[in-house]
Order: sequence, then structure tokens, then C-alpha cells
Amino acid sequence: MDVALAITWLRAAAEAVTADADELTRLDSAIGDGDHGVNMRRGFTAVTAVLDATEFTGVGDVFVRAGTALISKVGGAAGPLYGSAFRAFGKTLPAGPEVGLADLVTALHAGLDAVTRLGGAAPGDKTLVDAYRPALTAFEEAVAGGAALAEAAAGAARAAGDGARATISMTARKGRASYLGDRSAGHQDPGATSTWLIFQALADVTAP
Amino acid sequence: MDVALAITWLRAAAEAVTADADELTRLDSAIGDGDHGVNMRRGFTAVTAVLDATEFTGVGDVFVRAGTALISKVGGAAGPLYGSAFRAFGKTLPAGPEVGLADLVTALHAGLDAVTRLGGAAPGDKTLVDAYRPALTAFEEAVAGGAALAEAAAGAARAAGDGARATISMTARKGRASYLGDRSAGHQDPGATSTWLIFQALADVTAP
Amino acid sequence: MKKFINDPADVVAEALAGLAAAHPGLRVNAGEQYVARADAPRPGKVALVSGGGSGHEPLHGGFVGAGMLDAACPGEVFTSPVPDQILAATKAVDGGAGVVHIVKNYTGDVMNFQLAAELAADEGLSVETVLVDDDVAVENSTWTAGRRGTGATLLVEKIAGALAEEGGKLGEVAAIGREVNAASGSFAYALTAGTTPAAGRPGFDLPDDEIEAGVGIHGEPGRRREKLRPARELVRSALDAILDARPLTRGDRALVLVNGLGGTPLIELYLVFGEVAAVLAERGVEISRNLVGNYVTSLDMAGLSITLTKATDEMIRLWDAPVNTPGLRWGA
Amino acid sequence: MKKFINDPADVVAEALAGLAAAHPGLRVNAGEQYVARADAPRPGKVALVSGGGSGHEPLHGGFVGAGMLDAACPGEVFTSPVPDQILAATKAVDGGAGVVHIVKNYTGDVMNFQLAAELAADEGLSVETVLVDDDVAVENSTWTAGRRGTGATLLVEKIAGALAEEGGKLGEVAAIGREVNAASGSFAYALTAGTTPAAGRPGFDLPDDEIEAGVGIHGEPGRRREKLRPARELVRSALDAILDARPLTRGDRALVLVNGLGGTPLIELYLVFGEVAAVLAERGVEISRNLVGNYVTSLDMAGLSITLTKATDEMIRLWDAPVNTPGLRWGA
Ligand SMILES: Nc1ncnc2c1ncn2[C@@H]1O[C@H](COP(=O)(O)OP(=O)(O)O)[C@@H](O)[C@H]1O
Ligand SMILES: Nc1ncnc2c1ncn2[C@@H]1O[C@H](COP(=O)(O)OP(=O)(O)O)[C@@H](O)[C@H]1O
Ligand SMILES: [Mg+2]
Ligand SMILES: [Mg+2]
Ligand SMILES: [Mg+2]
Ligand SMILES: [Mg+2]
Repeated sequence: MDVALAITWLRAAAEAVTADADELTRLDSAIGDGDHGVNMRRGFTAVTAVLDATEFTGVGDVFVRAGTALISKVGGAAGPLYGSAFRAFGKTLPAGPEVGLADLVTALHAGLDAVTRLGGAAPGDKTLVDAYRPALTAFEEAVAGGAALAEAAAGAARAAGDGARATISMTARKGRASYLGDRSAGHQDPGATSTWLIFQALADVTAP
Repeated sequence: MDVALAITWLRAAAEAVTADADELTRLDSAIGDGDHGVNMRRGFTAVTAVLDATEFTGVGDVFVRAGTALISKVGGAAGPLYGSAFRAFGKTLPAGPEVGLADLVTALHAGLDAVTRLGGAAPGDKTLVDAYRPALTAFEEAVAGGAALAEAAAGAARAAGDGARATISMTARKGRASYLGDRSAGHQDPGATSTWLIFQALADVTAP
Repeated sequence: MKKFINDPADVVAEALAGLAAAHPGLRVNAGEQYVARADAPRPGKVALVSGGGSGHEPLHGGFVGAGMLDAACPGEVFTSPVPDQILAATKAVDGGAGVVHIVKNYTGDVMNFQLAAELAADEGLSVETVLVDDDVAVENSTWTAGRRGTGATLLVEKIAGALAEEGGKLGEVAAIGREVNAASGSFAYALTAGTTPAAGRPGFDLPDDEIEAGVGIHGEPGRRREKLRPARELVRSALDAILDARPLTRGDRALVLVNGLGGTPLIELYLVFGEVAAVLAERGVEISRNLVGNYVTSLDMAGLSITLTKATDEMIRLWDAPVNTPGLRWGA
Repeated sequence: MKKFINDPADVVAEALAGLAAAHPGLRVNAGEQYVARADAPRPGKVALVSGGGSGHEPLHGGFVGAGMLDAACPGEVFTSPVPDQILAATKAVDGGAGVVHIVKNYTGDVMNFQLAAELAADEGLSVETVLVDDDVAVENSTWTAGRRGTGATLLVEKIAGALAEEGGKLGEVAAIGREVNAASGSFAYALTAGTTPAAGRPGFDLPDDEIEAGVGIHGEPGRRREKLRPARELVRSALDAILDARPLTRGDRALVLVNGLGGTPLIELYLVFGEVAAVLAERGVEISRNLVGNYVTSLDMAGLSITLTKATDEMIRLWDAPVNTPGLRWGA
């Protein structure tokens, strides 16, 4: 992945969360406070502005700056979680204008660790972790099996989608949805859904 | 009219406004504040309590006490208007356990005068005057023509009903409905409707 | 209808019981149905009595206390009080210096207060009546019921109350009340109707993109139905209507009340106040004092009213005087 | 959606402009999006900073002023503020004696305040955090997000604010805040959902005879849906839930807050307070102080919360201390 692809990915992610903002908000209305779509759109609009305004020399830097923008503009649970994830992801990548598949695997781990450290969610808690973790596993296994980026990204996106859908039956134990107790079951988690959109964006921009 | 008939009339009026309280409130919701039915029911419940608790020796006294109860319990525009009307009506009747038709005509005039003095409404202003006045005229003319009470009362009730219905097309110039300007047209006046109920009650209890 | 009540018939009495439990500085007479200052009557002080239908809280019971009302008479919901209770309250708080009745201009309120004032006069009390009729949405005419009393009631009660507290005479207290009323204009919008406990359903239905312009505080429809517009435009229209009736020109000072009708969140009221301030700044009118919140309400109606009062030094001085009531408190 | 707004995206900024115009005693920093006392920083005084999503007004911006908060950071509607604005506010009001962050226990609020506190520490400021988690409707567990911060936030801000105003040290101010929180329990009901400007429709739909029990202040559904019952019964259930989690026994004293969620009229809140007072009287619990009104709201949600705090002499003394903010004022 080079700087241009990193930027292309984030722009595609921005488009995706903007296009689906109403749907994300609808999901968040059912089990949360109805702001996830607005939050993500605001955050990724800020990310886009940073991408527009900055000359990047390193891939990692693209994600660090994007993460910082998310922390500064999103608020709520999603801001610190996504922001820290992108920052950790970017900081873990080696310096320079291009990074390899193995670097991406390591960085994805760092991103998930940041989410877990900050939010303490385990798999099954009905959070974005339930999309992120299977996506990471699929990506890592694909890379281990010799897949190229496009193929690994496609697998990750599929796994994220499956993970997001799997949150429907879960009872939330973290975030606002946990206040609903059993009533959170039957609804798809908004954060898991936006995570899926971000992985899907990578699959889309790398698709042959 | 003797004391017993006076009491019977007021009890019938109480039943009528209680039975139609929701309808009166609905009319008042359209062009007022939606309390006329509740007000009239509360007031006539108090009237009934006074009738239950008091031994009357004079006809006039029945109406004076009823009017006082209305003033004390109704509030709003209807309380003072109906209360003063009944008080003036009762005070104008000659003392004693029985009054004649001519006495009733004079007393009805006194009642209307009280309403006009207090409220200043003219015919056509879309108030209870628009039922009261034609009822009084019909009653007076019937009596002049030699009719008995039952017939005069039936004519008054019919005229009150026509008068109440005629308020539909009027634009209110008094009371709350006047705040609506032109928008008050197209709705029947609640007070005119309750006046009709009271005259109808007299027709009902005197009907042969 | 969904409300936190028991039997609709008991709402007023039970809310008064709650008011009494909450505020030891008030004396609630449940039998006669009035709320008085616990320390009334205060010998030599002109007493202020107001009242009206319930459903406008904190008006009037929430404005009883030092520096404002001596007593309030709550009627049934949206129904003016009866003469008996007004008379009882008047007698209870009369300190020998006379009593001012502050009456919102509604047929029912006017007649019931008038009957009470006559009865009080019969008993040798001096009563002056101040009629409040600030709502410019109603065209004024001697041939109609005239303008309604709305938001300006709060200003009249506060300013006249302050003068009474510092020893103003009966005529002076009534005069400043009338002066405040004459200097005030109000205009209100409703987004939804309120629901009275007795009627059990909203007074009117509105499509999701329409509002009522020129409403009062009794759930009645307004002068006209309009399309919802941005707050900025609604404020301009309202201020045009007010300033047409009560001109304020460059260099004038105003007291401004942006008042919620019960169901509108404070964040919207502040946004609207910002718009009012912008328009008045354009016109060179200085906002001397302001109040933003739910003060003269109409149950759970989503809506708001704007009141402008052309201020004098004396009004501002009396506005700033200490007040200590459940609904308005400063300097105490 | 019908609201008095312009563009939904501008609601928070425009409401802040209105707040600034209305209250000269506040300094609103529009760029960094925080509200501070005009006289901040006060050298040697521990500063209190709170914040959270907008839509809960007067919380928090309306509680900035002498005797309460030094600064508030409003986020977007129902969205916690971001670290940058919390950091900016913290630095703006630090008077050298340290800053207490009062944080309602929501994942987003906790994380954003935590990031801000770390950044502030990096710059050499001393920050203590008081977490408010009084909502007993949420079962507490280290395996969930824990209890929500709701009505008790007002009591924590008032009481800790008073101690800071009279010279309490950083640790003492944080300690009393935590003590008030630990002594408090809240429970809320919603009759209708609120509508955020951004979502444009209510967070949930309820049939005309059902309510949500155990709701928070962000328009989310509650723990369970129930049939509407008389206020008397709802109050008993709520108090049972609170007293289960935060026992008050015969002879104990309580601070009581009956708090409207934005769309419920004051007349109902007083009626409910009357019911609360009756139940506590039965149980031999004395109500030392009370507050009835809209203080910690959820936009236009029709609903209310009840908060009980087991009171100490010190808490009562600090409750009574002067406070001068747009939303709460006495003794000043
Ligand atoms: N502790 C947590 N760990 C991981 N993800 C979380 C946690 N809490 C919340 N989330 C995610 O955040 C999403 C909600 O984000 P958002 O609506 O923007 O914030 P808020 O809940 O503050 O309104 C949830 O759907 C969930 O996926
Ligand atoms: N000035 C008036 N003269 C005669 N009748 C009036 C006058 N004002 C109002 N009314 C009558 O009173 C009725 C309303 O009574 P009610 O609803 O009980 O009182 P309120 O208007 O105070 O709520 C109106 O329908 C009208 O008939
Ligand atoms: Mg959310
Ligand atoms: Mg009426
Ligand atoms: Mg009425
Ligand atoms: Mg949120």
C-alpha cells in the first residue's frame, strides 16, 4: 500500500459512511442515541479536509492524521475508538511511502489493541470489535496463505459484514446499547456496521 | 312553575350537560380552550348538590342558589355568565312557591340583561346570547299568544337550537373564539349549545 | 393522553399539594384553593394577587414570594378561578394598604376577578385591577374581547411586585403595572397543541410541516396556519408584528422574554434568543435585561412566545430588585 | 420534525450564540466550543469543568457561574465533546489549584474526558475526575458500561462547586463530588421519545397507552416497556428501585430532585413531587431540600426522573451556599 492508495481508501470510506449515514443513525436510534451516522459523517468530512490540505510522505502518517482528525471532530464513543485505532494503525506502520502486507497485518492488530485498551470490549459484546476482529483474522489468514492485497481486503470485508450481521442476535455489554439489557438483541450494532463499511471501502478500491 | 318543577328542570339540565359534556368540550376545543363541557358538568354537579341539600320555599330562591353555585364552581366565562343569569332570573321572580308565565318572561329578560351587562355581547357575536335571545323571544311570543308552559318551552327550545346552529356561520366577536378571527366561522359555539340544552331540558320536563 | 397524573379531576389539587410540599415559603390553602406567601399579610404593604387557569406553570403560583405576588389563585386547567377563591386570597393577604389584582385579559378572568373585586369592596377592601393584554396577534378593538394577556404578565408581576415590596402605594403599584403592560407586546408560535387532562387529546392537529402563528396560552388555534420556516424567519415575522404595535426605535432599551410554552427544549429557546438579539442589534435597540425559559406555559404545547417591553430606568431598577419565588429568584 | 431551528447542523453553535447574548456573566468561546465564567480563571480556586452532549439544557452550560461550574463543554446533540474542547476549557479556567472534571458515565464521555485529562497532565495541569453514575435502572457490573450519569450530575456540580468556591482543595472537591454521587440514585420514565435535529424523527415510537421505564437522557429506549399507570404507582415503583440500590431508612435525610426531561409540564412535576413526598413521609425519610423543574433534560422528551441523595450536614450546607448561574440561582 502506498500513500495514494491509503488516501484513496480513506476517501472511499468517507464516501461510504456519508452515503450510509442515515442508515447508521437509524441503527443507532434503535439501541443507542441516534447519532452514529452524523458522527461518522462529521468525522470523515474532517478526514477528507485533512487529506485535501496535507502533503504526505509516509503511509503511516496518512492514518495518524486521519485518526487525529477523528478524535478532534467526532466525540461520542466512536471518536476516540476509531481515532485511536487509526492512530495506532498508522504509528505501527514502518516509515516511508510504501508498506507491505505483513506491515498491514501488524498495524491492524495495533488498531484493534487500541480499541480494546480504550473500550475494554470483548468479542460478543456487540460492538465494532465484532466486525473488526473477524476482518483482521480473515485478512491475516489470507496474507499467510499468500493472497494479494485485493483478495485479502475482499475477505476482510466479507468477514466484517458477517461479523456485523452476527451482532444482531447479541445482547450488548458495552456502549449505550448495554443500557437496554436484553432489548438490545435483534438489532445490528451501528459501530460494527460502520467498521464493515470501512473494510468494504478497502476491498472496493483495491478490487481488480 | 312551582318549586318542584324548578328543581326538576335544573336536575334535567344537569343531566343534559353531563351527558353532552364531551360534545361541549369538543366544540370548545375547536374555537376555544376545550373546557366548556367540564366546566358545565362541574357547575351543574354543584347545582345538584345544592338542590339535594336545601329545602326551598320559593321558586326564585331555587334559581338564585343555583346561580350562586355556578359562580362559585365554574370559573371561566361560563361561570359568571350563567351564574349571574340564573341569579337575576331568580331574583326577578316574585316570592312564593309558584310563579306564572308572565313572571317567567320578565325573569328571562332579567337573565339576558345580566349576561349582556357582564359580557357585552350583541346578537351575532357568536355567544350563548345567540341561543338565549331567540329562545326568549319565542317564549315571550308563545305566552303572548296564550300558549301554556309546555308549548312555550318547546318553542323556546326549538328557537335556541336554531340559534345555536346559526352560530356556525358566525365570526366570533366575544370570548376566546374571537382570537381566531375569521377562523372561528364554521364551528358551533359551545355556550350557545349549552344554552340550548338548558332550554331543551325545560321543554322535556314540561312536555305533556 | 399520556400524563403523570392520577385522576384528571384531581390534577390541580394534587399539584398544589406538591407545590406546598416543595416550598415551605408558600402557604397553600387547599380548601379555598389559593397559594400565598407564608408571611402574608404584611402590614402596610400593598398586596398583589393574580390568578388564572392552571396549566401555565410556573405562572402564577410559582411567582408567589418576596418581591413578586402575595397570592395566586389557580383555577381548573385553562379555566379562570372563581370569585370565592379570589376573594379569599385577597382577604388573606391584604395588609391594610390595598390589593392589586393582576388579571390577564380573558373574558372569564376579567369577569371572575371583577365579581371578586366587587365582593371585596363590599367588605371594605381597596382593590385596584391591572389588566394585561400584550398579545399583538389579536387585533385590538372595543368590539371584541380585545388582546390576550400572555408573557407580559410575568413582567408586570415582577416589576409591580418589586415596587410593592419597597413600599409603593396602591395607586403607584397599579400604575407601574399598567405602564409595563402598555409598553409590552408579545407574539407566539405553536408547533403542536397541548393536551388538557380533562379533554384527553390535543386541542388541534397539525401536519408535520405546519405551525400555528399567533397562538395564545390556552391551546386554542392561532390567527393563521403556516408552513414551518427557519427560526430566523419566524423571529423576524414575530418581531415585525410586535414592533408594529409597540414601536421601539434606535436607542430604545428593551426587556426581552423568550418564553417556552412547555414542550420546547431550552436549546431552541436560546437559539431563538440569539436571533432576537441579532434583529434588535440591527435595529439599534439595546436589550437591557432578558429572560429565556419556560415561564408562561400552555401545558405541553411545543411553542414559544417573544415579549418585548420598552424599558424605563425605573422598570430596569425594579426588574433588578430581589425576588424570591419558586419560579424566579435573584438577589435573595 | 418541527423545531425552532435553522440548519440542523448549526443548532449547537447558534444556541451557544444565544446563550452568550443572554448572559453577560458567561464567556462563550465559539471557536473552541466551551462556556466559561467571565471571571475565570480565578487564581487559587479549584476549577470545575463538565460537559457532555448538547440537548440536556440547562445542563451543563446553564450551570456555569459562581458556586457551580467554571466551564462547560457542549458536544453535538447527544454526542460527548471532543478532547480538544475539554482541554481548551480546562486550560482556560485553571487557576493553579487544579481542575475537577465532572463526567457522566457514558463510554463516549469517559473516553473523551480521559484523553483530555491525559493531554492536560502532559501540559502540567492537575486534573481529578469525578464520575457520575446514579441511574439505578441500569444493573451495575464491571462487565458492562455500568450505570448512566443522570440527575445526580446537578447535585454533584452544585455541591462540589460550592466547596470549590469557598476554597476547598482539589482532593476535597473531588471527594465531596464522589460522595454525593455514591449517595445518589435516579430512575426515569419516558412517555414519548425526543427528536434530535439531526435524526429528524423520534428515537422510538410508543403506543398511546405505553411508556418506557428506566430510560436515560439520550432518547434511547428504557429497560422495559410498560402500560401507563397512575403517577402514584409509577412513583412507588421508581422509589422502590432507587431505595433498593441506595437505601434510605427512617430518620435519614434526603435531597430530592424531580426533574422534567423537557416535554413534561411543571404541573405534572409538582404532582409527582407530592407523591414522592408522601412515600418518603411514610418511610420516615425527611426531605431536607428539593428541586422541581427541568434541569437535566433530553430535548423534548415527555418524561421525568426522580433523584434521591442521602444527605449529610455538609452536603446541605453546601447545597444552601450561594449559586449564580443561568439555570440555578440563589443567595446571589
Ligand atoms: N466500549 C466499546 N468498545 C468498542 N466499541 C464500542 C464501545 N462502546 C461503543 N462502541 C461502539 O460505538 C458505537 C456507537 O458509536 P456512536 O453512536 O458514534 O457513539 P455514542 O454511543 O457515544 O453515541 C457502538 O455501536 C459500538 O459499536
Ligand atoms: N362576552 C360574552 N358574552 C356572552 N357569552 C360569552 C361571552 N364570552 C364567552 N361567552 C360564552 O362562553 C362560552 C365559553 O365558555 P367556557 O368555555 O366555559 O369559558 P372560557 O371561554 O373561559 O373557557 C362561549 O362559547 C360563549 O358562548
Ligand atoms: Mg450514538
Ligand atoms: Mg372554554
Ligand atoms: Mg376556559
Ligand atoms: Mg452519542
